[in-house]
Amino acid sequence: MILHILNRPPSSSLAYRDALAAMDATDRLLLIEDGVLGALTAQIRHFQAIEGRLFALREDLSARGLEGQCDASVQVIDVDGFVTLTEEADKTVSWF
Amino acid sequence: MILHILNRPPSSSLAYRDALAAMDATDRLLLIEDGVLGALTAQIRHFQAIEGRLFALREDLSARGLEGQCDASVQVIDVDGFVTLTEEADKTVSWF
Amino acid sequence: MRYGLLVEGAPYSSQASHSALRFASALVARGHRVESVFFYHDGVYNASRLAAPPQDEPHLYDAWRSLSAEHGTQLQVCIAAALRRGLLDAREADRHGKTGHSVESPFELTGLGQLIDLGREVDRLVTFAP
Amino acid sequence: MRYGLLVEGAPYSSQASHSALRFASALVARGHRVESVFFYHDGVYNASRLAAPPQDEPHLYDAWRSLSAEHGTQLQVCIAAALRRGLLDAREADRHGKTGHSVESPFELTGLGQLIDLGREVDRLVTFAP
Amino acid sequence: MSSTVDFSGDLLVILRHAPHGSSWLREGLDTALVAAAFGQTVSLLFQSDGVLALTKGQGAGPLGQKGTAATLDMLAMYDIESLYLDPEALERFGLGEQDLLLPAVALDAASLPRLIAGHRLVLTF
Amino acid sequence: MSSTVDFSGDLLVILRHAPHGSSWLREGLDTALVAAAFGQTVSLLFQSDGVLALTKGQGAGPLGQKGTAATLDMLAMYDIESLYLDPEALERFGLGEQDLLLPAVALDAASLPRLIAGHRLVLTF
Repeated sequence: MILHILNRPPSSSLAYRDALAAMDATDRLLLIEDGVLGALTAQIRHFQAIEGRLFALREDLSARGLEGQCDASVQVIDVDGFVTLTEEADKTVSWF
Repeated sequence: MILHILNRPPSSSLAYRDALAAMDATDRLLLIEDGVLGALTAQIRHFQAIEGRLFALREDLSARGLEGQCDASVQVIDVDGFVTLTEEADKTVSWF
Repeated sequence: MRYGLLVEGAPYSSQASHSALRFASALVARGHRVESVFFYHDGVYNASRLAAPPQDEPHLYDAWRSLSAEHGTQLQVCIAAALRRGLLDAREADRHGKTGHSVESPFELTGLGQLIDLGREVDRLVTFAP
Repeated sequence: MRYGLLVEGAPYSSQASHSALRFASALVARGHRVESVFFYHDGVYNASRLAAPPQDEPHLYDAWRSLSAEHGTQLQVCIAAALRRGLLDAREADRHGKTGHSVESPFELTGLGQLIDLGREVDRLVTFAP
Repeated sequence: MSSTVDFSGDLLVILRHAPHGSSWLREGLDTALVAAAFGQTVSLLFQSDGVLALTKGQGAGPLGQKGTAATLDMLAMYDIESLYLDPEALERFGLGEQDLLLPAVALDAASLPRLIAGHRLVLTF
Repeated sequence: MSSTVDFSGDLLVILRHAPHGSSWLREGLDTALVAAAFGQTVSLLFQSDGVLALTKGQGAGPLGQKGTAATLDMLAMYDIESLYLDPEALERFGLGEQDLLLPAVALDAASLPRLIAGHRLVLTF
């Protein structure tokens, strides 16, 4: 399993498209920084191909006041969860 | 007439969408830097709403080897033409 | 006409500085006056006197200085954006207890108010962003 | 595990430095070792000893130094990316005829080869981009 | 948007970036505040990801990064009262007026070019 | 893409940015060259706007900016011979193989994740 990390939102950048194309059926995607905008229910359609394997960093959601708008299908994790994801992954790939 | 300046390509950034939304029927759009990728025939559909008012900077096309791929509907100008566009415009607005 | 430029991209990282310099020389060649270049956001990094680019690449710092020397263009650097990024003139270095400085004349640290004044004074203000 | 971080965003301009620092402290809290942070692209601006951020904002330069002092993390700065951007240690300043320098220990100017070595040595290399 | 609204002013600052991820939003707001302090009439347009600057419940970042929500409170003090937003951007994030810290006028498609035309200087952040 | 192709290596550098507009492409290529000089087996993937790094006819910028086309010539000297590209990105710009300076293997959708899985380290630029 590879952990992909995306810090750009699909509302303004198409970087998510390249990240998704690079993922296989077991890889995971973590949304951080402005990337968490993609975790909102109104944006989640961009990530439907990887449902169940999409994560978002809680502190980046909450700094933006968006924790309540985060889609239920997204696994919201804190920074320790971020560490765990990197432990469990063979490697990480960052998209920006 | 207002001159809008865009330096991001529609192939990776959605900034062009905001620029187009800001333009009225007489405004012009100049593509510079990586923005000139939008002037290619294969990309020109993103700008069909402003046909005849779309410009691209020649030296940015040619540094990228793309002058031959530029769509015929785009007015290719050199840097003096850029100056002229700013003279003719009431003001400029940059999108990135 | 009187022009002002707003440069927001770091040198070498983005093409913004190159584009602004190129546009500035076309302006003066056409008889326009470039009153000032205002550096904001990562554009403030253009003001570092310590830049040492490879010899086969454009020396952007020197190019800004030439523009200023030959055409009287002011080179104004937003002080708030500059300080947090490590761009300090001798006075600010002293004020912040740092030995050494990274900004000197013809670049000058100045407030955002100068950008507002510039926008009011010139006929055209053109932004070059990263 | 042994981790390396690659930081490519300028401090304050993007969140990359904040995210990397935050992740680094979570790593060490969990007992991992952060061998090195490699600064590339605009990340090299993190190494400026002259940074003077407002007092009510995180002092990123000091935070990097603390990471290094407390956990032995190396702070490696790509020399090619640094020189053109005005990040010089005393030796490079001398070599380029500049008075004053902007980089000093624990930050060290080093070649890209160190990034390759880091990638080879550590169990995980995580990139924080702007 | 009624055509009787006055879209004129000295400076229009267009905010297109979200809080926290970059310094664009902060630098745009600072520009607006300084312009107002210099006696300019300033309007703000929240466009694209910039509409998120207006959401309730924003806080500091994990290292204590301040964010920009507090700066919004200062707009009224500086007499910056012409706040506009792109309703499409708001809808893109599933947000409505009830989610916003401050009221901003939703611009229809025809009004945005008029807003830009009505200001002497337009800066995008 | 035949499944017999060997997708393994030490380092995969993914190039996603166009020449001239930013330093990303140059910095990615420099990383690849240095890794190769250090004895690593290096593969390159040209993705998104990065496919434009491969187009013929590139030149210097108006201030004499070098661009990256000359660096491509050095790849073979450094034994970097595993070049891949995203065919969708190429098509997006209306480009074909005949427009390219160097041959690169067009990856199908299933092969891209395999390419990434096959390299110990993956860096994106």
